[in-house]
Amino acid sequence: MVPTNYYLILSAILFGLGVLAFVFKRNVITIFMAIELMLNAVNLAFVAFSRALGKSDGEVFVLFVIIVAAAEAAVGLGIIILTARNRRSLNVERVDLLKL
Amino acid sequence: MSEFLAKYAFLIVPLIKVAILVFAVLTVDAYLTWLERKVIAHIQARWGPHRVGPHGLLQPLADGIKFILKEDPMPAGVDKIGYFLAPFLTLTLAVTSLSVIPFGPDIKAFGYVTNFGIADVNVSLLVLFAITALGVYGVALAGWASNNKYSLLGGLRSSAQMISYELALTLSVVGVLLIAGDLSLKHIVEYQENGNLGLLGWNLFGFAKDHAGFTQIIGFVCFFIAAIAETNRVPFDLPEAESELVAGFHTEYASMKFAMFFIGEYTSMIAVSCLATILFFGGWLSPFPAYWTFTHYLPSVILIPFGLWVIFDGVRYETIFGRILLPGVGATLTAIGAALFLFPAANDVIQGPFWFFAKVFVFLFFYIWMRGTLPRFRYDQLMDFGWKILLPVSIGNVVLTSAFLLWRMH
Amino acid sequence: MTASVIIFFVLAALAVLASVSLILQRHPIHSALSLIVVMVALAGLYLLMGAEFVAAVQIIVYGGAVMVLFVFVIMLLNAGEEERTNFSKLATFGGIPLALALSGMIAAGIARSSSQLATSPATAEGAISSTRQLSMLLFKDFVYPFELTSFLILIAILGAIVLAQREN
Amino acid sequence: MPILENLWIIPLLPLLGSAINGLFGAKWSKPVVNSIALGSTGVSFLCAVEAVREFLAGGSQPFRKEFFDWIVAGSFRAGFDLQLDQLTVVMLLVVTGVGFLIHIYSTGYMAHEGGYYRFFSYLNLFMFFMLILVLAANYVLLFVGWEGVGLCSYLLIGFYFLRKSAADAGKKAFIVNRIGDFGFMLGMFLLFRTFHSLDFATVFDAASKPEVAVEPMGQFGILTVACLLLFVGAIGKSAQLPLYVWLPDAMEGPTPVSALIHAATMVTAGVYMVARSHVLFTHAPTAMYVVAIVGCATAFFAATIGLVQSDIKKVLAYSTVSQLGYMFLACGVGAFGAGIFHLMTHAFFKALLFLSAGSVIHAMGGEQDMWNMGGLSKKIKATFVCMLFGTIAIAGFPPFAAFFSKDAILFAAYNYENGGKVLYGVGLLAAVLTSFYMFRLIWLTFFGEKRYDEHHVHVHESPGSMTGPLMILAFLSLTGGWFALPALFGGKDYFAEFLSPVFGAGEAGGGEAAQSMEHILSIVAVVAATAGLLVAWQMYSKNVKRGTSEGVHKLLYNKYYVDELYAAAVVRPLVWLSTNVLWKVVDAGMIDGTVNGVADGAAAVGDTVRHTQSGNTRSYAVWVVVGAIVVLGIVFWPILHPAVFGGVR
Repeated sequence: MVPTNYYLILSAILFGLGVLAFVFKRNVITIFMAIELMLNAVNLAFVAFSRALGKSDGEVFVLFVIIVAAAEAAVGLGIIILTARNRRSLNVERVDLLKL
Repeated sequence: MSEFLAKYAFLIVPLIKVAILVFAVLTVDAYLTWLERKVIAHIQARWGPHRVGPHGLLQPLADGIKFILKEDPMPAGVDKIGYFLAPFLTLTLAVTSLSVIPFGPDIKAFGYVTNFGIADVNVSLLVLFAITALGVYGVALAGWASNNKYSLLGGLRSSAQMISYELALTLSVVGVLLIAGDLSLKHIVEYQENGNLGLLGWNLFGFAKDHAGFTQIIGFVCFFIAAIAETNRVPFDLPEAESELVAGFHTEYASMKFAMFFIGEYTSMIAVSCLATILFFGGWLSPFPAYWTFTHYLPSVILIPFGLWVIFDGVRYETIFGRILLPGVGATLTAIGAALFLFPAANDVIQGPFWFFAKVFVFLFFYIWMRGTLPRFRYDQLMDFGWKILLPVSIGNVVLTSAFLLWRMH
Repeated sequence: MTASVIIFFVLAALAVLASVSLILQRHPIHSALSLIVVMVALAGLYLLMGAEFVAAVQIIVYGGAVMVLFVFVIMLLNAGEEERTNFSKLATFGGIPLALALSGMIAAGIARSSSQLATSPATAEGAISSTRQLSMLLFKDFVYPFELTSFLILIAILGAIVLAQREN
Repeated sequence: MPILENLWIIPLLPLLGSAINGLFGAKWSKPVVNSIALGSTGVSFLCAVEAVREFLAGGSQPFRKEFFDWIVAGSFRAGFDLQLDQLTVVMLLVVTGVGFLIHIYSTGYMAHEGGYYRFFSYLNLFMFFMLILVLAANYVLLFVGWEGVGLCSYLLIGFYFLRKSAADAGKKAFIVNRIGDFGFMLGMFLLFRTFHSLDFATVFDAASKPEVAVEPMGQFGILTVACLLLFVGAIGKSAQLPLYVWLPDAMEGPTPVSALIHAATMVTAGVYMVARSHVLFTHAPTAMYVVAIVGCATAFFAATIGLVQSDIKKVLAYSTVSQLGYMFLACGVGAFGAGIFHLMTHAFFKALLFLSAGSVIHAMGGEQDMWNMGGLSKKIKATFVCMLFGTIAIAGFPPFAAFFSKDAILFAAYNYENGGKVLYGVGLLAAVLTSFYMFRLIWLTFFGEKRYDEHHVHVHESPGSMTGPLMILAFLSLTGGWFALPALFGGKDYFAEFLSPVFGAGEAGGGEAAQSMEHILSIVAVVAATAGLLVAWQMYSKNVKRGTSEGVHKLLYNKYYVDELYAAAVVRPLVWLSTNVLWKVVDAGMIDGTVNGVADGAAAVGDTVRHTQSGNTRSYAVWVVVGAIVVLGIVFWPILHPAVFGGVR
């Protein structure tokens, strides 16, 4: 039987990788994926806890997270399409109008 | 030796099953293509394949050899990963989707009890949907990777179409789930068992024995339409619409990779037919009441005359090869029928699978029939139909069913 | 070193490698594919923990819908390889250490958190009935949040439509 | 539905009418607006009548009901309490009745004016507030009505707000009234401090307890001060010396407004208030004395100014002021009944006079200067007759209304112990002047040869909607005083008797001597009125030209330069203070300085901080990570610090 710690550590690693991708990717869509990766890491921790405690609440929250992620994807990708149309680029470093 | 078997049975039995399944599936696919060509040919008043082997029975074999031997050119500027991944993905997922399907009741043999089918997951329906959900990537990737406008358009179209119809597909099943209250296909089938009403117990009609049932005809219609769209078959075969997109997403594929797409498509057809059979048509259950025991001899009653007819037809065949082969086949069939007639135990084992495959065959024939008769949708019509008609109707079915169940509860 | 542990390590390695490749791949499609692999691996882990419903949902929704959407958008925008611009000094030099610090912090927190929970096996006792439990929770205790999420989805759909349609 | 139980209906109806007209009237045609305005007032008049009937049927027991709490703070309670007793009955009928008549009149008079719906909305609003004022059962609610009518008067005086003079007049009325209200509020505070309540019932019961001593003459006890403060309010509202200056200017408003607000109802609010709190006043003879003197002085003073005015409405305005003076004189000498009596009759004939004047102006096409009129009697007979009725009534000839009321007042003044004779004399003199300037008005307007240009103004009789109310009012001002008719022949004064439950009996002095004396005084009064008439006839019956004004005439014509005096004494210093101190130092210096300082500070901070806004999303991402680290650090600190410092668990 696998101890909960393993799962938690794994989720921590995945989360860190997600953060790395979040900081290092230049493509908006990829950055978005990084966010999804972090969400998944959190989900893993949720499930691990809920199974360890023998309560299903954690899994319910995973479901909620997934729903939210879906909604987020819908809206976020819509925004991305708009920016891509207007700025002719997906590189976040080329979309820098928000400054002095 | 035996204890070795006993020790590693959990590993060996599935492996054997997988082997059988893969072989069976490939064969069935192959002969499905033959059947398709024949049927369509007759629909169009042609002969269809009849050169390779008697009645073109060896045509699939020839096709297979051709696929293997043909040169496999790779267009310039393709995305290698995607280009290679796509066909494998398609085929693998298609075949895997069959792994959770129970083709019949559990088998009791040599003191072991094992399920008729590879895996017996208690959420097998969800697993099935999960696998089909991943099926999109094969098409989409193929379209994108092969660096070709037609392919890209085909891929985009098909991914859009598959996402759209997946919703309807899933929702149309919810009615059945509500009634059966279980996600395991096996339990869903067992639930539809109705000793003295036979086929009325099927979810299609919904007079289950001692539970709240409700006719799922609407659900079935939605399910079947959505399923056709999911498998990209006529009249929803826009991704590979020859007239507009050459061959759609697999324009750039040749020989074995193309074969993979081909097999994948037919396999998913089979899978979907199995699903329809299980969910709405009582899976392996006989349509007749249980106490009509004489119906158990139906297999033999079908097989023996058919075999005799094949022999009769074979001996008058033009080619010598045919005159040898066909009688042989006919003799085998007759023998099997006789054996079933003589050994009731074997007959009982065969009952479930017999009905199951019979129903599946009907569906497959329906597929072919439609391909022979129906024209293709226009893209906007397709989308409108999916979102504005199919989805609402299936949701309505859910509401209707749950309302009925509530009423039954009180 | 039982079978489950072996499976765990296989899947974990798969997930980690895939996420690394998500970072290293230059083409968004490849990143997307790697992310899908991560998700499938995670689904396997869920199955390993006996949370089969969550696993199925993970694949259906994430793999079958969300990621398809990503791939679809990437194809639609015909996104090419990303150009490795380095306009942000902060990200270039501060990125790795900060990310490491963050994940290290989380790991340390886990390592220091209460031990008996940490070492107890993460596997359900009633795996078979867990789907039923889940639905009970979802539609009894958490029914209001659940309905709220449906509203959220609705709003998201409207927003997406409004955003994506061209002005005319 | 018993109206008495739901008194709130009576004020509510005009409010509804006002709201509807004000909100939607702009788009509606005049008939619709009319029907709403007249309907609401008319129905409320009927309701009032019904309420009074129930009141009388119910043995005329004072009715009081608390509808809902408005302000409740500790021991203080100011509720929406309405009451109905004899005094209220009189006021209620006068307000609703005359108000309704004037509404009818207005439909004709304002027919060709802009802002039709606005006018009626204001008018209904005024009705609402006036009714609240009259029906209120405590000082606070009364004050609400008090301020409300002030507001409406302001709005209506400035109805032609495009005319600067009108707008200024409105402001003037408002500001001058503030002074009075200031006193009124102080009085209320003092009362609350003394009696811990502002309900009429509570206050008056407490005040009329035997242990509450009557403060002797010349002594300023709490009650005296309170009464004086209240009286200041009354002075402001009822345009007494020295705050009368706003009323003449108020004539800038449309004539129906002058009739309703600045003659019949609102300006009498002061009198009503004093009469309402008569219990307090009777306990403060000093205050009473002041009231009497002020009223008497005003009566005479305003009358003198009225002598020489050339604007027909100005004349009526000053006569209003002087008549109000009479009422206060009555209250001052303790004849509250007589005061209210005169209030009622005055409401009739002064409304009549104003409306007739309005009709004249209407006929002359807006001309208000009497020197440009003349010889109108043949052209507009109905108006002439009505005006004549009003004039005779106000001059105090029997058997017209004012004869009885004014007579009662003068008689009461004559009987007043300290210096009553003087008051009586002055009042009589004022009566002479009154009859003089009124008949002067008649002759200048209706007789002599015409002094206007036929070609520009074509004189025409007003429509029935205007003459109708005139006739009704004329009838009322003829018969309005006959309640007191029996008193002449030793019978009893029904009006005084009707009011006696409120004011207590024992003012209409009985006894043979008093009886004979009253007859004598009445005759004297008639003689005085006749004298005024004769003098006026002497001076103005034959052709006259606009006289050059010098000497006394000039002084009177310029109203004793009171306005100029106020301007020099009050207005200019105020303006100087506001410009040089409040504006230049306080506002520009301190307030703006602070605000701008804050703004500059914020700008400076922003200038330095905005450099973090590189606009590069990845940098922002890094910042997010930093924030996450900090938060986690805080959250994990308890379980983390051994890890940080290498501690052992």
